[in-house]
Amino acid sequence: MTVNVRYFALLRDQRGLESESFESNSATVGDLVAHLAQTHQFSLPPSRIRTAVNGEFADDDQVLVDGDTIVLIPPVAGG
Amino acid sequence: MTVNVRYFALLRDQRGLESESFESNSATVGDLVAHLAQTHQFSLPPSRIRTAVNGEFADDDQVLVDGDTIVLIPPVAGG
Amino acid sequence: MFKLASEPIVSTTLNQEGAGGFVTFEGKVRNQAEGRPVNRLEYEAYVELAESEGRKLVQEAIEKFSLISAEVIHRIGVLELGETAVLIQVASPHRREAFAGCEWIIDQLKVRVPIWKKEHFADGDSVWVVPSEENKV
Amino acid sequence: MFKLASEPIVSTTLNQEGAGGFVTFEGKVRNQAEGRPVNRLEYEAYVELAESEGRKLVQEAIEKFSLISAEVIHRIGVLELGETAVLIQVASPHRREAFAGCEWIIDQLKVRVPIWKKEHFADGDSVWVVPSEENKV
Repeated sequence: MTVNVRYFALLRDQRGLESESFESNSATVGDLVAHLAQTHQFSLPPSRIRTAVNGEFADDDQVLVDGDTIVLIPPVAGG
Repeated sequence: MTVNVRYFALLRDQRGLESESFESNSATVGDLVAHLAQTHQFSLPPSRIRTAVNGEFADDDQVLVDGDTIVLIPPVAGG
Repeated sequence: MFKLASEPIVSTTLNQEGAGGFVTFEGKVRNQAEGRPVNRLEYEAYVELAESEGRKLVQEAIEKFSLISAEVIHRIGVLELGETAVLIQVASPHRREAFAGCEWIIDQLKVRVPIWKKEHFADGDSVWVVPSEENKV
Repeated sequence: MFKLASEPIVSTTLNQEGAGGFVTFEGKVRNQAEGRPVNRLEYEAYVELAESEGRKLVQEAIEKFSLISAEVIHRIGVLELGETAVLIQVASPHRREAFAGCEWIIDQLKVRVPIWKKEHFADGDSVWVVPSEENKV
């Protein structure tokens, strides 16, 4: 299936791009994050990366569906 | 001895004047307040009336001196 | 800074070097008191002692909460609905101290500073507010 | 109201019918972070989710603290020293709820709303701030 991934802040810098689409065989959001963290050597452990799928916060065990847009959210620091 | 007394807010209304000077034989500030509260039928018990003598907060047992200016302070309600 | 003002209070923005957290409290005249319609308020102060006690408590707040600055302006005289009766502005390096310091100042002001409030009700009655006895320093 | 703004924030005074206590928090850009001189900050947001999560938390605050109103504006983009990064204005009938509600909003904003901060240090280095792991919801 095809997934679209968006990166913000620290993770965008470490990935070197803002978004990408690719074929994935990750079953869940958590699997995808673990895969990306390892592939791109993120400085953050997957446990510290939250996600949104199609515009809503998601849990790690959410099952991925073809065409999903997954946003990787590093620890927030507003205010 | 002569004392000068100033009244504020509720106590000024109940006394009917802002300040007065008179001869007093009250030994302490507390005695004077008790005397005034009774004489003028204040709606507040003396225990709820604070005082300042010559511009500083005073305790009930402060000894009065000829020429003192005593300010009667009803419960404050700023803010 | 502690000031009594007989003209309307205009709030300004503090900008203190090194300060990150700014907390402002404004107390305004409400249209009712315990459910009874109010037309206006009247504040009276024992000016000399209100100013010295006010300055003292501001200084205490600065030390107690490590504030960079704290400023208080309290209106006296007659205030219409919606007017600001008291403005407290506090700056500190971090937000916790700014919130705690600002709230401490208004709490202390209400029990320590010789200022009195008269409520003028819509029905023509007017009453000096006497806080219940628990509200002590 | 929750708004992201890429232009400087101008604080206005709320005046809500029936409100007596108004508490404002302003977070401004400090000239240092943990002792290290800072030249400017940069804020980035995942705009869609920051706005929906921000509106949600403002609504939660209004209900939790019985506020009459609560408004939040957060800057994004590059901010110079002394500029306001976040402005929170809360109105309630009484002051306790206004203080508690305002502080709750900034606490929640810092852990829930997808906004990130990059510190640009005086020595030319720049770093995305990653709060320590205890700072959770």
